[in-house]
Amino acid sequence: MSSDSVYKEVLLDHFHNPRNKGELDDMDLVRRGSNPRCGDEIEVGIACDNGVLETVRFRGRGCSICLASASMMSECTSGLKLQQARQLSARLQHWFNSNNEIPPNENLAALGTIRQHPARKKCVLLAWQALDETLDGIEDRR
Amino acid sequence: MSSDSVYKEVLLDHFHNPRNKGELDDMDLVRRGSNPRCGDEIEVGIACDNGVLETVRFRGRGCSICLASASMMSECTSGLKLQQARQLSARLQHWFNSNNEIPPNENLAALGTIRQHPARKKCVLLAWQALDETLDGIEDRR
Amino acid sequence: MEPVPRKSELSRDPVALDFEALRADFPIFATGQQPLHYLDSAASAQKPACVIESISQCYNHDYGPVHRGLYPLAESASEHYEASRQTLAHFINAASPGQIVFTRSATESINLVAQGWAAQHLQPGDEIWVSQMEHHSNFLPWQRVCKQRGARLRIIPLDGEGLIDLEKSKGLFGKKSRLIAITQVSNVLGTINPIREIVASAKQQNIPVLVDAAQSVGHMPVDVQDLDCDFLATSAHKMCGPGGIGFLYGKSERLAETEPLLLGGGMVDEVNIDSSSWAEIPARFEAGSPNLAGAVGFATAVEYLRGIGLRAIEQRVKDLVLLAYENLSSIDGIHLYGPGPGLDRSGILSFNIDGIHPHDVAHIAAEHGVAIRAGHHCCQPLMQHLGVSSTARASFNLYNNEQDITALVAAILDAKRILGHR
Amino acid sequence: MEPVPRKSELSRDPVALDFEALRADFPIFATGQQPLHYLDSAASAQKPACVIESISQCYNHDYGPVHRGLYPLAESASEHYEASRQTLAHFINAASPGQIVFTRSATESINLVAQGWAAQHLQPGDEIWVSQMEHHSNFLPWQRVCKQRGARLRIIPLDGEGLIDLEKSKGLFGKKSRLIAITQVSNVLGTINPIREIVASAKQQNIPVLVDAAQSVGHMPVDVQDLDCDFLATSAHKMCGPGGIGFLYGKSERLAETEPLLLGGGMVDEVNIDSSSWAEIPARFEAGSPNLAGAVGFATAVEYLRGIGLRAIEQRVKDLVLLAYENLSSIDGIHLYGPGPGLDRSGILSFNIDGIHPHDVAHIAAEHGVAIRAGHHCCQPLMQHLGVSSTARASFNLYNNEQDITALVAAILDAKRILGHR
Ligand SMILES: Cc1ncc(COP(=O)(O)O)c(C=O)c1O
Ligand SMILES: Cc1ncc(COP(=O)(O)O)c(C=O)c1O
Repeated sequence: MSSDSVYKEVLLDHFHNPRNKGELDDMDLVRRGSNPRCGDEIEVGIACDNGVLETVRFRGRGCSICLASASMMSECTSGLKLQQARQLSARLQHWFNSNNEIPPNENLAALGTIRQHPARKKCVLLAWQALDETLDGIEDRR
Repeated sequence: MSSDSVYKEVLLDHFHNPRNKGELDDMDLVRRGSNPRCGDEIEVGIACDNGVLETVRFRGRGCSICLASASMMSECTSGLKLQQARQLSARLQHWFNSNNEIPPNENLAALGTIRQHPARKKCVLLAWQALDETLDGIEDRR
Repeated sequence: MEPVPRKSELSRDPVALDFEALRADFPIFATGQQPLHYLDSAASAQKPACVIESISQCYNHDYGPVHRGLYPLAESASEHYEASRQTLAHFINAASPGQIVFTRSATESINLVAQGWAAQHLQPGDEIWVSQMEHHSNFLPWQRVCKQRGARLRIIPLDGEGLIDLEKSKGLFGKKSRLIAITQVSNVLGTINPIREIVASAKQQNIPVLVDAAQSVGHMPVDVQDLDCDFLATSAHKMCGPGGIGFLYGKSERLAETEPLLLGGGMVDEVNIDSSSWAEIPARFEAGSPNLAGAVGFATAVEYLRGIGLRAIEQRVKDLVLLAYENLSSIDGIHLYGPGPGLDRSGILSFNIDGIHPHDVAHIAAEHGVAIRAGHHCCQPLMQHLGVSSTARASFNLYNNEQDITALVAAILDAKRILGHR
Repeated sequence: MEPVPRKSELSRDPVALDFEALRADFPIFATGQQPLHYLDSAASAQKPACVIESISQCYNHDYGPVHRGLYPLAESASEHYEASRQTLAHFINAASPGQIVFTRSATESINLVAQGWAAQHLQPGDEIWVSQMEHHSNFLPWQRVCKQRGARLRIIPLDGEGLIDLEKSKGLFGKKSRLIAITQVSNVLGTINPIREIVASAKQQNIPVLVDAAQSVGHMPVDVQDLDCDFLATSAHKMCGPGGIGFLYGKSERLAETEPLLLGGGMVDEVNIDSSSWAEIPARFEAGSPNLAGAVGFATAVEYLRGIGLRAIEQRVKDLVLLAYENLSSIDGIHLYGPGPGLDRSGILSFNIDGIHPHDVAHIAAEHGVAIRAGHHCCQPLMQHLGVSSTARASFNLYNNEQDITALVAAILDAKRILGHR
């Protein structure tokens, strides 16, 4: 295995021990992201209180990167204000769509190696795009 | 001008001094060959008596090779029996469609250089194909 | 507990030794990124030096516009183009070169038949039959033309091994069936369909058959007169030829019933403001400036394959895929798709591993220098049949060897180590 | 009495000297049959070594299937393919690379718009306008779609010099006009049409404009945002690129209104037995395995041209054609077609000689090593307008020089000597 493998410990840990993965029945709002090309599907649910994301949870199926990214997303955004979560997601997506080397957050740095593999970008972004939709949904409700 | 030019004296003579070129009003039967790709058009008329081609005449427009071939055709076939004219035409066409080096008739040998130029084959054959049609027409009449 | 890759007879077989030498004909294995265990030939094959050189040679020395130019470069361009057509006709034993229509690809060839032939012959209520294993390129064109004409797209089912039940399928075709469009070799399962038998039974009801030969021509002997199919479509790039060129074979009477898909330069006799008349076949179907270097490279590729021998290539690849099948099948938690041991298959092997996403298998394989494909392989209807959204796929060609299989097995074991249940 | 070819300023111009050196970039002039005065670039251009090498390099070192493979060769294949698209977008100043659809040729590009866009938008009684000078590839697709939809194909007339009268033509378009399809440069007359002005007047009535750029892109600066055209079609092989590849440019809103011409692998998101959903643009229009080496060779060609400078190429070719015009116009019994002296024209010059068939002119020229074309140049409607069935045509590109013109004049004089009235 080469040293620039994407399968680094941090990612593998999130894959093997996903944070905030489970049923979404008690969430305020659930949205789904799917990639018809590979059949991957991630549902993200949020519960919020007073403009703060109390809980971010996910479930679904996908490759290790897709699931690790969802787990990292849920971990990084739980407890953030809606506006902060939005910004983090935007910065994460910008990081993947630009040459900017600096990760939006130290806890997300492990996703960096995947930027060299454009075909897997969508795997990383699926959960984040679903998150964006939940945030849109909450705003629409207000 | 290279020595393998197709513009040899025999051909040029037929082009500049075409034999049996003229009006076809008094012919027994007239048929037309045309090449839509270059707009060339040759009409061949025959007059026959007792199974013999008394007169073979042509008119039309075309390149030097088309007109020279028509002139040579008329010269070689005038006076032949219908059956002989048919055979000569078939052999000429076979000569152009095969690797056989031997011309069907010494008087047609000058057409040989054109066999190296497939794009101009049709120029040579136009008059002969029109001749074939007149021969078909005469037989139908019997 | 994990199996060590088994040694096979392969390396002791004299034929196999020849193939090891043939690998040197493919520059990518010497000059590309190393190591390269290229097991994605079903997507696109690598090219031997002779093909690459024939393209350079064409542009360096012989390039001119094809058709009707009167100067030497144009004349030789036309000759080379038509000689390539003849080589291809010969390769599939077409009755005449005029039955070979150059297209950009198998995909274009199939679309030409769908819009140029089927659209002219389908009545509302008619049926077109395709199998459940078709590539999107041999599925979507029929789905569209059926919609356009109010016809029905019908599906020939598969059994558990991914085979077509010949006897059952015969009963499917009936009075309303206007065409059967079927692949000769599945690009996912490796299944080799009994085209000859399908055509024979279709003939009894006068149903024309189109064969998608994207995975068969160049991989096994294919004889269109023996198959007796009406149309056959293929691409050069899957048989060691260049990209951007393929052909459609058609029986003369079928081509005569076909309208051109593309209109433009070179395919008409007379053009008037109100109407136009098509040129003779096959020019009628080749609108636009012909792809000379593509045709020349394509012909060079099939000459190369013929030089080795199609039977030898087929046998070599079968040996490889059998060895791969044996090695992979003893991996814990693996699912292999398609014909099982003892059944005929071509050099394509799809699989999944419990709990590991095919994208991860392929990505970890890539980190081992093993190039395999993961995805639906443009066969979503087949994926639905298999009950998965994607598979991993290893596909073999004449330049592969036993080391490629060893590396593949090692990569899969590593994927299990990294991503398997802990 | 026959004129001696006139010396021009050409050889003393420092720019011209650079061009003389550029000739060495084209291997055919060193290694092909000699002498070669190649004056048939309007049919297809010769290729510089860098283009030929980029194709070899692609197959030798970098070849893999484009799109979604997860191993390095496949990733770099996708990158090279998309980078080529970007280069081409940049070359014509498209707003985004997604507006460039790879096709096999200008002909396919135009057919895609005819069947994919026009067929969806034409109602019975509607009109499509083309000019009298269109190539069959920009004529027949419109003739067919008009027939299919009960629409009318209308012709923009030409004046005696082969020009479109802009003021008059504005009055032609009306409420029923759904599209104007027009060439930027005539492949027979060399006329350069005022596309910008035509689009501007069409815009006032919301009529989309398709530009046939087969003879313009790569020969002069072309900026689609400046032209403001809706669609633009071109082929690589006319601009020193490889055969078998071209592109369609379309404004994003127009492409969104367009149905794909070819269906198959790579252009769908979801495929079900009953229906399917298209992938995003431009993938939607690129069914089948992409032609990687074609795209790479195309991009290399435009980088080569950009390196020289499009204005410089345009000027050089204009100087050559002007010199040719001057030299030819003093030949007794010659008729030159297209814009006269002082009017703008591109590097294409058609002519006829009294009493000598163009086939003979071209054939005798060939015997002098001069490659010119004779025929209708896929422009029968224009031939009807000119009242001839064919013309001879000399066309120039950046690698031509004064000697080519000298040789052409000598060949014409020889044709007159051989075939002229005695
Ligand atoms: C003006 C014009 N339009 C369209 C075409 C068609 O280009 P292609 O044959 O490369 O499709 C050509 C050349 O043949 C042309 O000169
Ligand atoms: C079975 C099958 N049919 C058709 C195709 C389409 O071939 P192409 O993409 O070269 O047009 C492919 C490959 O992509 C294939 O595997």
